[in-house]
Amino acid sequence: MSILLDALGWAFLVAGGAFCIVGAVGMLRMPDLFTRMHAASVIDTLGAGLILLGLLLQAPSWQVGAKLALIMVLLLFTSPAATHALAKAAVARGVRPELEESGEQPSKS
Amino acid sequence: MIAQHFPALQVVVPLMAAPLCVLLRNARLAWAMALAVSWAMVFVAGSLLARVLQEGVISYALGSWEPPWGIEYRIDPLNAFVLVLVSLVGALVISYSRESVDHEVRREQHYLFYAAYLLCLAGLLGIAITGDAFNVFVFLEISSLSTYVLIALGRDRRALTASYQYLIMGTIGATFIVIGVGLLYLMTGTLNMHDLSQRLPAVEHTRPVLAALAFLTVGISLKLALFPLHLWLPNAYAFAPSMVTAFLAATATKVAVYLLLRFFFTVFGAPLVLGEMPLPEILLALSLAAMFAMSIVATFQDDVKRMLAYSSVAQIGYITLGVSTGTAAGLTGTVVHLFNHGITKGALFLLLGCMAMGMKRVTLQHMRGIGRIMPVTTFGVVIGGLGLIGVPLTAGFVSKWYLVLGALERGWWWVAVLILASSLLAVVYVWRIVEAAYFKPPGEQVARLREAPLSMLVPAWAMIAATVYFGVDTRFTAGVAARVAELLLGGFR
Amino acid sequence: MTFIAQFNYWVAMALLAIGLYIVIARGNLVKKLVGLAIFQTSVYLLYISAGKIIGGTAPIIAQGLAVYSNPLPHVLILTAIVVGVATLALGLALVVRIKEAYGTIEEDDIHSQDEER
Amino acid sequence: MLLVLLLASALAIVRARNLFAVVVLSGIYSFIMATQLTVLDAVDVAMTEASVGAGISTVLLLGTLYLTGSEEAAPGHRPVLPLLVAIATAGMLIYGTLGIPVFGDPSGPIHQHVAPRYLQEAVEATGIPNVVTAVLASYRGYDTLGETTVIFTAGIGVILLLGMGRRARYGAQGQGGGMQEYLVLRVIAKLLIPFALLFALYVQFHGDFGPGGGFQAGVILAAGVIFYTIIFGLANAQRLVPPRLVEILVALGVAIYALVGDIGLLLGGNYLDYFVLDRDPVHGQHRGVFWVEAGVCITVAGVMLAIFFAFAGRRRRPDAKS
Repeated sequence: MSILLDALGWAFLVAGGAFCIVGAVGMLRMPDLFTRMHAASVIDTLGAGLILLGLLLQAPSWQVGAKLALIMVLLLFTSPAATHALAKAAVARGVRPELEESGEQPSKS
Repeated sequence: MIAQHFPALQVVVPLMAAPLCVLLRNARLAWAMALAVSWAMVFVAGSLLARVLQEGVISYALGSWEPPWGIEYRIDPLNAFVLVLVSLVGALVISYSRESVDHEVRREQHYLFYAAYLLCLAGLLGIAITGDAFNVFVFLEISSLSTYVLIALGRDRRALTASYQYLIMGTIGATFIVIGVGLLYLMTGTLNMHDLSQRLPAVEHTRPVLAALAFLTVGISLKLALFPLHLWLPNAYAFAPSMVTAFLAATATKVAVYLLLRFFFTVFGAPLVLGEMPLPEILLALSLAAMFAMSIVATFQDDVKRMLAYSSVAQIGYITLGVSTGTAAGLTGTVVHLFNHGITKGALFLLLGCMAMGMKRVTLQHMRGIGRIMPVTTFGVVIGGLGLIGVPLTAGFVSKWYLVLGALERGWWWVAVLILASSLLAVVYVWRIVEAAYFKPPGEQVARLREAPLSMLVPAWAMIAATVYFGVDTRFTAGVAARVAELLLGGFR
Repeated sequence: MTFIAQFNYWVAMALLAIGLYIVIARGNLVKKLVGLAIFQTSVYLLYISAGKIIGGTAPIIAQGLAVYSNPLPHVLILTAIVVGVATLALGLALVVRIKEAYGTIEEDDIHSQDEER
Repeated sequence: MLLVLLLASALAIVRARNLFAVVVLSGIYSFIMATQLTVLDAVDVAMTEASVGAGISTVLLLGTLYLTGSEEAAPGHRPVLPLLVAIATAGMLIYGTLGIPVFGDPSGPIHQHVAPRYLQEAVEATGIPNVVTAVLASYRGYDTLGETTVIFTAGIGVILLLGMGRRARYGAQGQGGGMQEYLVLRVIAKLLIPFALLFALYVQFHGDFGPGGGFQAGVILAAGVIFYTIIFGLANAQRLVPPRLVEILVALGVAIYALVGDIGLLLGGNYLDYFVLDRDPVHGQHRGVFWVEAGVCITVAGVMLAIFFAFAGRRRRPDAKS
């Protein structure tokens, strides 16, 4: 049982790490702010979430586990809100997505 | 019974009074409290000095944790002497300050201003009294941060840049001190200065200890404005509010000198510092450079506050020169000059503050003929100037006498000659003030001035009187200083 | 005394040099303060590295643990961090005032403005 | 590995011209530093570095950039001298560290002389298992009084220099700016702020047993209110926490701390002697540490708020040359 949990935990950790890398690559490769934010949110939610889940499965005591669970809940609230605020601020400053469907030329800003 | 707790009260009372000022939120009450506290501290410092001279070293364990586990206050004649200087100057300056601060600082800021002053006082006293190397850093930062604030309150916008520059250099200096203390801690496992002095000889010649000495020396030199690390000082003194300049000039650099003496002689010990390292030679060269270069720069200044600020850097050269001789007479000169220059320069800046009541900046052009309009103030400046030169019957003469003795004792007759020569440079810049004040016709601006109020003149003249008194009666200053020098050298040379 | 064993100290020193370099070389007042912060944090690393014992744990006494790292550097550095942020706050306040008084936060511009008068 | 990252971010700070990037990088730098400090067993320090270096400092730097502009001018001259000074200083330190005890070696002098006694007797003497808290608040409690005073000094300094948001005018219908119109943010903020305050209390009172204490708690407490200010605007925040109250908090904490020391004096001990605070010395220690930590928390929270209000209350000046 404990071996199974351990293995599952590691699997989550590795998957979380992989998502972090994917997110980081996305941040570098994506063309504009909004798509980059999209990539970054992969790190925030899937990356960090899976890593926390993996750690949770390996937690030595229930107190540590509870704290990890709380951190996860907190992250689920804060990171979308932060992304949201960032996007709003960007729009308010006049940043337009490059991949707009209306077909007009992308504006560099 | 309460006298037993004087070491703690010396620092804690001003420290407590600062938040009270903020809570009271009243300019007059804040000033009254600062006044009462400052004079009470003079009493405390005086009685501590008396007790130390009679009974020897006082040790006070804060929190009742015995050193080196807790923090210890350790008072010997040297720091008791510095405590007296700092608290005395503080008390005189605060007695003087009311009118001057009313004039130079916005009224709704007064209670915070006095709180910052009290913190500065507490910080300086805390550096001087403590026996714990890290505690030095904490109180150094209290005094430094409050100093930056006080300087920035000057009326000219250059006060802001001066304060910023001092903040950068001061923080670098403080961080150097932390590195030095950290290396010492690494090698000995203790932070208590007395304990350090016991444990250092075992590891004296290891590289970390030598590096610690280097870092501490550079860090403290930044604080005491040793040439060429003095760059922050002239602007800071020139643009700070008058009473702040007087207080800082008389105390802040002097406490830093004390710290240098403490680390050199108590922690590392004279044999290592003076005997084996090339430190005295470096110090001698820098001191002489300060005395000449800065005096020459001072003679070319038109802003009188700035002129005296450069003169301060030069005078610090005399103080460190005494250290570099490494003789009892030289060190006596250092300690005496610490005190004498403190009161002389303090008095001069207070008197300039009187003049600054009527003009925006005290420059040589602006003060033409002021001797006829403000006779009492101007005459005080002249006497103070004589003290800077070191004319007999002023305090400056006594300290230079001991410095020359110290130099001759080492056989450095050429240093003695240079001391006298640099005094001639002081004659030049003091003469420029006298010439402008007495031998030029009064300009329009000066004609509108009036003599300063008594509340400012009395404290300022008390300090001028002190420079003359300690120039004649040297039992107190030179007596204590000789004992201190004996103690510091501990039989070396 | 191998290079790797003292790696923490080497990094602390490199950071110290970088911080000091920024403070002295850069003319922008805000950047100077950031450099000052790096300079100070290098000292934190120096102290804390010295307090570490390999195989030790954080100095919170609990049953079943025998080796703790040295708590004293931690206490000292806590104080130092607080002092650092206090200095930073004051420095930034000064920068804001300087910007209001001079209209710039570049050291060279400020100097040239002072020369003019 | 972490150390390499640390170096990399420091170098990136040197290279970056855009001050906004510099600030973000310095936040990253602080987080890496905090992680490294955790690796080195300094959990309390790491927590402080994370909340101060990465949190408060970044907020303050951003606030300053908002007021001063964010582009750095290109340096006009080649920086040879600064490079020399920096290298000379590091060289001096390298010279010094060539002789220091090997990293992590338990036989070094600092692990032999003073510290072992803290580890052995702190729990018995003070009843506090977190030795860092015990040393901080009791053995070297006087240093911490000084530290609190440093914070206090910075607080009144910033108030003196910038004023504390007295210039912030109440907008029309009491709308004090901020991001109130963003529904999502408002809801999230209302949800999270109570937890932030609760967490601060946890850190405050758990400091005896785990990492934490008055300083960290004060920062978190202030962060909660700063968060509120950002979302709901300065005017609303100042209605909640008036500047006068902040000023009182700033002074009150230090006063409480110093007063604990005075009570020790009155009860016949030395200054800051907690043993005399109760008939049972261990209990007395506990009581002393409790009040002292409370004082630290109050002053730190007050000062952080005062500083933030001071920065937020300043308007960007339109006439600034840019």
